[in-house]
Amino acid sequence: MTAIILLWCLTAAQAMLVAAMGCYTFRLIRGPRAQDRVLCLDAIYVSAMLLVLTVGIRAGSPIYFEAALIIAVLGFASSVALAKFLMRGEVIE
Amino acid sequence: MELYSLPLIIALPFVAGLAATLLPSDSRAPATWLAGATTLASLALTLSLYPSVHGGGIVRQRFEWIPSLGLDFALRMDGFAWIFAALVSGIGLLVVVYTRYYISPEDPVRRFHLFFLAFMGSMLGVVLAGNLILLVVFWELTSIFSFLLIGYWHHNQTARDGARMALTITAIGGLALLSGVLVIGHIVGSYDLDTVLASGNAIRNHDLYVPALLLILLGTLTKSAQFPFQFWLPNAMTAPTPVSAFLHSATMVKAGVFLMARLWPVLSGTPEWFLIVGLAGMTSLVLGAYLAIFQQDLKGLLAYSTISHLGLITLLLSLGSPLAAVAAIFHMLNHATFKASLFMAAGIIDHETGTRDLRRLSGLFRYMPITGTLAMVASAAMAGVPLLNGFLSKEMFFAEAVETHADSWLDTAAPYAAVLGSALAVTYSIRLIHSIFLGVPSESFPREPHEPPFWMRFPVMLLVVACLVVGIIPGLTIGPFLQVAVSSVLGAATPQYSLAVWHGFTLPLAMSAIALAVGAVLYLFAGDYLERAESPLLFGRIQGQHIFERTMVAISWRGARLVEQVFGTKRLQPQMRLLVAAAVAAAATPLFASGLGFGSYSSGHDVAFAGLWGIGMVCAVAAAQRAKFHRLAALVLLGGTGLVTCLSFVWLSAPDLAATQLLVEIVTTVLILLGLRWLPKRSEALREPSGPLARARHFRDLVIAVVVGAGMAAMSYAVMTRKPPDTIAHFFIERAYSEGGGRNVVNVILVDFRGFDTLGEITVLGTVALTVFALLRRFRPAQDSIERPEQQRVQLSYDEAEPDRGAGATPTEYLYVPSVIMQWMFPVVIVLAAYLFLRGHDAPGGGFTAGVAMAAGFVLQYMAGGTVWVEDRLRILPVRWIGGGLVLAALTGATSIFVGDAFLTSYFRYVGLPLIGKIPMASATIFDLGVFGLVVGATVLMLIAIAHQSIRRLRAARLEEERQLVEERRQWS
Amino acid sequence: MEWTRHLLVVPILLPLVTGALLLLIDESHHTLKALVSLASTVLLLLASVVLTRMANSVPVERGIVSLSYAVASWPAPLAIVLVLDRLSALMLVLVAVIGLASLVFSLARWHRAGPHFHTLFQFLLMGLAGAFLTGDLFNLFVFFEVTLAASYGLLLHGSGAFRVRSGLHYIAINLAASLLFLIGVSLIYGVTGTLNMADLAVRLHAVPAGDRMLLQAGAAILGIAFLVKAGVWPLCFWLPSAYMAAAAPVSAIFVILTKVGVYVLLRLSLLLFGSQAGELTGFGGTVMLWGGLVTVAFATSGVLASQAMGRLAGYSVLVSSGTLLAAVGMGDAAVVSGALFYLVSSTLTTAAFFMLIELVERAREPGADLLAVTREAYGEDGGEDEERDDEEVGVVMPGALAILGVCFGCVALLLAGLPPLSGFVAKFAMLTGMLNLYGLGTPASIPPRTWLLVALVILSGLAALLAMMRSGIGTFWAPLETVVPRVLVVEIAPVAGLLVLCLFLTVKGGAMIEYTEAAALSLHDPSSYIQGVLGPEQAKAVAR
Amino acid sequence: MELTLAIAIGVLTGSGVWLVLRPRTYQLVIGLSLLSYAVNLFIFSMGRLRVGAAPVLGADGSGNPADFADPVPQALVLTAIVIGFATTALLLVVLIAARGLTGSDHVDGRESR
Amino acid sequence: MTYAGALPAWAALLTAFLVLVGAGLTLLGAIGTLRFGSFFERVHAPTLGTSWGTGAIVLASIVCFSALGSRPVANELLIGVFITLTTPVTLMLLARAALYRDRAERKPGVPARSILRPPRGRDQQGESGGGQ
Amino acid sequence: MTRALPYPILTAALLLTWMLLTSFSPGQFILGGLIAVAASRAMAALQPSKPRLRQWQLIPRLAGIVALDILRSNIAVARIVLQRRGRKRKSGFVAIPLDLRDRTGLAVLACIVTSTPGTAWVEHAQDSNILLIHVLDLVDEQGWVTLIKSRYESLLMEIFE
Ligand code: NA
Ligand code: NA
Repeated sequence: MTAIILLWCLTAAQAMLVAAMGCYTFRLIRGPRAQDRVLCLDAIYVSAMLLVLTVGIRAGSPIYFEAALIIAVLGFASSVALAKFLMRGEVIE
Repeated sequence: MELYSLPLIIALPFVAGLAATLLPSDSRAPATWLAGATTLASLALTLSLYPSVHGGGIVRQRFEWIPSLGLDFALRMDGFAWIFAALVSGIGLLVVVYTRYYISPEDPVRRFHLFFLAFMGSMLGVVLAGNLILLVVFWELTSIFSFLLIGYWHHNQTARDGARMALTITAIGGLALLSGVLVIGHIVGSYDLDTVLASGNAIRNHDLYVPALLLILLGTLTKSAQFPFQFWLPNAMTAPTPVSAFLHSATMVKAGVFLMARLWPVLSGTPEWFLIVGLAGMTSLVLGAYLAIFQQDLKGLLAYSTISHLGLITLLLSLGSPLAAVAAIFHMLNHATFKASLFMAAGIIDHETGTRDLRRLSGLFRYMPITGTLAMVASAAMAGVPLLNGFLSKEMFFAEAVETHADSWLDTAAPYAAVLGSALAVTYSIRLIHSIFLGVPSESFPREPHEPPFWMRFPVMLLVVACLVVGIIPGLTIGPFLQVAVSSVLGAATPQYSLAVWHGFTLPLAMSAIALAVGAVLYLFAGDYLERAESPLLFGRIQGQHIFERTMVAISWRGARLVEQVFGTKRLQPQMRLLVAAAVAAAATPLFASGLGFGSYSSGHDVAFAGLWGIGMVCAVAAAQRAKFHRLAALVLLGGTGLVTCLSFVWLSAPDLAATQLLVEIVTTVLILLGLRWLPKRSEALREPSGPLARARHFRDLVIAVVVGAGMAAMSYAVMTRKPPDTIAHFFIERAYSEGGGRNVVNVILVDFRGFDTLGEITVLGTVALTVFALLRRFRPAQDSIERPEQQRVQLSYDEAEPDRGAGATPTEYLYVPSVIMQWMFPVVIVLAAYLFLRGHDAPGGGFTAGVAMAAGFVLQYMAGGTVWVEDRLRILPVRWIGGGLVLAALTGATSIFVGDAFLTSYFRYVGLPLIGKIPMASATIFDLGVFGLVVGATVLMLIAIAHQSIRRLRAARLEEERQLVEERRQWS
Repeated sequence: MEWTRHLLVVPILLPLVTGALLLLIDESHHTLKALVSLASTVLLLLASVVLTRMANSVPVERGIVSLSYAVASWPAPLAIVLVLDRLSALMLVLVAVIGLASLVFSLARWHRAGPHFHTLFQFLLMGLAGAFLTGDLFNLFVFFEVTLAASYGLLLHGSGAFRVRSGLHYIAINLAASLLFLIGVSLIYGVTGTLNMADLAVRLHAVPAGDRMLLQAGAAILGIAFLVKAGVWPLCFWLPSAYMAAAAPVSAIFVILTKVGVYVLLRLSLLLFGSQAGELTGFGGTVMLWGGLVTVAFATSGVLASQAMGRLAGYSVLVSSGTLLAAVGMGDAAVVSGALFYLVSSTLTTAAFFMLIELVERAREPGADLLAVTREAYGEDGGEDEERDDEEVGVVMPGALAILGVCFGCVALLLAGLPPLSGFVAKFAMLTGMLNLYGLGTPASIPPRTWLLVALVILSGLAALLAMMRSGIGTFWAPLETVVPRVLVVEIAPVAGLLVLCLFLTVKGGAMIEYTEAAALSLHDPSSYIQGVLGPEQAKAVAR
Repeated sequence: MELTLAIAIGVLTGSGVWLVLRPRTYQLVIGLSLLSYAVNLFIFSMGRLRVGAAPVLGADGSGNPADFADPVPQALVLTAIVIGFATTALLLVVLIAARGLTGSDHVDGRESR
Repeated sequence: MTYAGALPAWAALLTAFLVLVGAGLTLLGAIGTLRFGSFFERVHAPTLGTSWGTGAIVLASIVCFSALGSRPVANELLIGVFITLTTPVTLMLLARAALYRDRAERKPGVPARSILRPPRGRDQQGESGGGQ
Repeated sequence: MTRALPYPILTAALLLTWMLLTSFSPGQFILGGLIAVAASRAMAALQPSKPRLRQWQLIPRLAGIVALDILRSNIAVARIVLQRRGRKRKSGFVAIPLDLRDRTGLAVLACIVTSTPGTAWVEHAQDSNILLIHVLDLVDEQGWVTLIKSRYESLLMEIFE
């Protein structure tokens, strides 16, 4: 029973996370400014990481942890680069 | 001795030619001695073989070359070959002697002798070849060396043109001949001359007889300058005269008629043969003679006369009667003698007077009576005057022309053509004698003419004597040799013929008389006109040469360019379109042929997954739409698609892929951003093609994209819904742990089962990194990218304007706090990399993932502190990382070889360590360490190489400034 | 495993390790790097020759078995195998020979025109050797990529606008082709579940009829990828420009690249779709035949239309490709044997030609002597690599023009297929094979397409002759005052060496044809290959 | 999920192909990136789709092959990802080099039409 | 959910709750980005996901795996830590970039750089401290 | 000691990280120790400004405060997101003069401000040490100044300075 509840909640959570990503994607496309897009990409990364965690919980397996960890540690690198590009027009000076 | 005579006859000239090139450059005399001696040796060897060929004997010599293809280095000398070999080497010897005096010391003598001797060797090869393919080999060599000889004085445009035309025509013919011979080989099953000569009936009755005949005749007629390919010959007159003497008497052009005579027993006697050969011969006979009378250039006259005489021979060969063949062979010999002597005489005249123009030459007999006499006799022989050799063969020709061989208009026309041709020959012969030697001596010779040195005149004399002797006592002189030659061609069909000078009052004699009379009368009336004629009557406009040139230009230049333009492109987009179309066609053909069905295999449904891909697809389409004007947006959207791809890997049980793709995603984004700085701002205001055509093109591309997308979707769906086949995967899963020592099967595949792939893959990465590095070392930014980005300019000017801020305050300030975190992440990334690396064999991760993570850590520092800041502190030597990583990986793999196992064999065992316990030690881990090293090096190298351009930009800007300064200064001074 | 078997991995391992080690040597040690690279290439040649002898020692009678080497010691269908037979050995020798020649040529100047030339060069050799040796479809992809990656680097070596522009096209097209390669391979895996070529040949029989079209689609897509590499019309327009743009020694080694495509098509079409393949027999043959024919026709007009010699040479590469493809498409052992001879000869020729062009063009215009690379105006490292003081390698040739002329003439003869060099023998072998499929003297009817091919082979030779004559006359004969070019011995020696090899091929034509006939025979008997890889049982299963 | 992934592959391929046929070098880079995603997914799909069956063996290192997703396509995709990354980088650098040398970001180095 | 049986009920329910909370917060944040009108408002929205959105799901994971493995598993904590550490970097740089861009375009309602002048300029602070 | 272990706390933290990632076993302790030392030595090469942790025992307290504040802000912002569009809400910038000078301390402050929904770190002037933040629901400007200064800055100054 609890397993089914957990399953349903996980499914719902995944759906919500995907919906969140959908919202961000909408902004990503709409903009209006580049900073909005970058902000949304960063947020999508985090949501994706959360999604990975839920997949891990669902599978009951720790093997998805690495993917989440990579986003947590290095996911910001690309958004930092994008942000720096906006600010300076150059990523590495 | 006899055993090696044949190869020696051919080889000696070649060897001597090569030896001549080693002589000092100003060695006319030694070169002559060398050439003369070898030619003499060839001649002597040939003559020494007479006993063997006398009486129908054949000397054969065979060396294996490519036996399985029926190609042997087979040499074969029968009577016909013998007489030709003797002719070639004999006249060759005379030409060598003559050349000694003809060629000026300034000319490159060594080259002349090389080409000349090689040409002679090739001609001897044609004559002595016992295998048809070998014959073609030598045949082509004669074309090549004649090209070089004709173009000997290549500083003259005419020489170049003449040489090119000669080679073009004869090479076309040669290739046709090769095809013909191949067909013959197909019919007969052998290229061996003996076998082919014995298979006449099989050949003539084969379906492929006509194509074979056409191809072979194309070869022989071009070589012999027969109509309609006659035009190259007069242009070849730009060759040095000794060359002309050789090429147009005994060799080159004779090769064509030689081969026709050689294959006469096999090919002749059919209506096709008669028609083609006869028509070509008859036309050449008359046309050559007709054109000859109009020539103002002495050598031109002789050249057209050659065409005409070869036409005579060809016509004789076409008749298909043995007697005609005898006449043909006889005339080949006679023509060689008088034509060689005439050319040499022409050379003497040219040499002595400095001109060959018949209009300027006159009354030379007074200055050079001996040469004049010789030339007159030779011309008389050419005209067919009795008691000279030309008369005899012409008499035989008339006799055959009158005979009826095949009842057709051609046969009927033959006697008239014969008489007409002969009459014209008389005309131009008289014109030659009269115009040059008789009359009032010209005042306007460039040089005062003299008799030439004795040894220059000697060859002419010898040949003229031969004309006389043969003409007077043919039976005693040429008789036996002719008999040998003829019987070896005709074999059992050899007819009875008489070489007597006097056969009584016969029709041929009457024809001879008519020809002589008409020719003389014609000259009497038209001589003055001919002397003034600018171009031949009636044929002035139509010149084969021009038609040929135009055709060649049209086909080989304009046509080819058109084809290249219409059926090719240099633009990338059409090429891409074609590639895509080809792929679609390739995939669609079998799918449509058999129909693509889907299976029912399924892994369930998932709304979130569908939603995820909804996002992914929207991002992809949006990226495609934005990539033109909104590059950054497109990049961000691409990142979205990439992330969804990663998530799918997570979803679908591929954590390794997800981790790898994620890291690659991150690095790629940074990379493209680094590159984006060097692309110009793209505004929508830029004028782009629009209108219906552009829309149609867009629509077409859209259709292509949709079709390809649908196809890929269909194919993947078709496979995914099918039951999986019995794959090799189960093996990997079963043995990954027990034999590979790892629980992460994908990683074990990568470093062990298919470690070889990984080795290659990291090589690719390393190579690309080196390429990127190399290319950027020479990077030159576009003019509009040299400047700082706009943001930086604005910020810089702001900083400079503020009193309490220095240049660079803004970048320092805005990174002041964030950079702290970015720096503190550095050791974390190192730990992460170590973690990913060490866990790889049992869980997602591995050398590649760890390497990219590590590289990302470095790049983070570059972003935080800037290039200079980082490189002050860290000495990253990416190239060393690449090299070291590769060496480590490769050598780890190679160690197993020393144990005796195959390359890349992996070893693993559990090692008990104090405190730590049993841990698995796999050699694959060391291999993976190499992978790690390479990936770190390569990724860092690529990113940093681009990043460095920003520093180099400053230098570039400074250089540009300096350049402008220099420019200004130059303007002032 | 006897130790000689390990020689199979040497042609891959040796250049790899050399290339990697060269990275550890500093850029400033040009000479050392050159020597290491040279030594490695010489060793590669030796190894290839030994491998050829090994391959050739296998008897030609029934039961020819190719030699295989299971990398990482896993049994054959499951892991990657290297397979040596006469064909792969021949290709290896060709790689080593051309590699050596162009490497020597590059030592005059080009190897210093940019960083890491030798490493890239060695990796190219490695990729080529791997592509010729591997018996695994995906591993083939990897080695293709190694080859391509190195070729990208080498093509761009020296930089410059034209090079980069052509390079962009080259890279874009090849990337797209690589994607096709991946699609094809994975589709085949999805249907058959294997990547091993021999195993694939066995499993083809077990593919259910309903899945066969997917397999065919995969094979066809794969085929397109190879056809791009081979340069079939209309997927070949990038080739002449790219080859023309590359530095001379690079173009020379690139000549082999197109042959990789041809090699794979030959290998796979006969292994997978040979006479034993039932319904699939001859799959794709028609496309190769007609594609080859059209390519020859197009390239012939390209040869005629070329003004620049580099372009002419590029189109000559296409002529050779087209001819080979058509011959492969005909698929008969007699033709294939001749085609292999032609492959060797034409590869040597065009490689020599590309190098010769650089030397000849120096004679054309004064100042062309300088390297046609962009001056380093923007580098922070002040063009370190640009510091080519006119230090000389070797001695400047006396009589350079004459030697160049002779070489040019030889190349012209080879391209035109005129005697006495191997171009003639090659064409003759091919043509006589086409006209006498079952041997000279065994009657067989000749279909029209064969006649067409015969005609095209001959006409393409003629076109080459005309074009070469035009260029040659313009270069060597026409100028009033020809600049005597500065040509170094190390530059002319490799050209001359390749041409001498062509002469050698002519003289030793009999032995060579014997070899190619044996190679062709074993190609036409897939069971020999399968037996070498998978053992006798599996081979029997196919032979049934 | 098969249908979803198939459609996704199709859309990614379509977008990529569209871009690859465009005249700007940047479009080419983005297009080829999209195409390599599509192709990677395609390769991946050839092993059939499995949820919760990652080919990572349990602690004892044993497992029934039927319980795991096919690891071979995964290994192939990994190789393809690496090579794709390398070539994207290369193409990018070539395009900026071409832009620098020719002054144009058109794939042919000059504007056409 | 093959392991479901192994999970005690409390753990399953707690995990379910935490997962829902985390996902819910993240979704709210995402909706926020849609609803807020200006970039500086939108900046706040994703932090819902990066703070307790992440926290809750990380906790859920910890609970789940600890209960499954019957020993405390805390490696997911690292994810929370690193997200907390790294997200600010992006947001700081991005906000600053947006500020700069707005200033460069002279957008109304954007504070001038002058409000951050060293002390002597501090009295100006009030005048432009306000937002919109 | 300082040369071998330039950043002992960092090393310890990294070791902890390692063991969290792998397991708390002697073997991993040794391995993690090696890696942590190597990583911190690599860090040392970057020569970052070396933070001095004076009162590290205050860190848990700070963490607790922050976690709670973030939770509260989460709820607040969630409410704002969910409320109907009509309601008036004012957001705006607040300039806060800081006394905290330590870079690491500032970085921690940045993390706190940013991680708290409703506040965003926008700009920090290095020379004047004034911080500009953006507040989503700006009611009392001065309130924010005192909040940041008293609640976080003072604690941070105690820890780092
Ligand atoms: Na070139
Ligand atoms: Na915040």
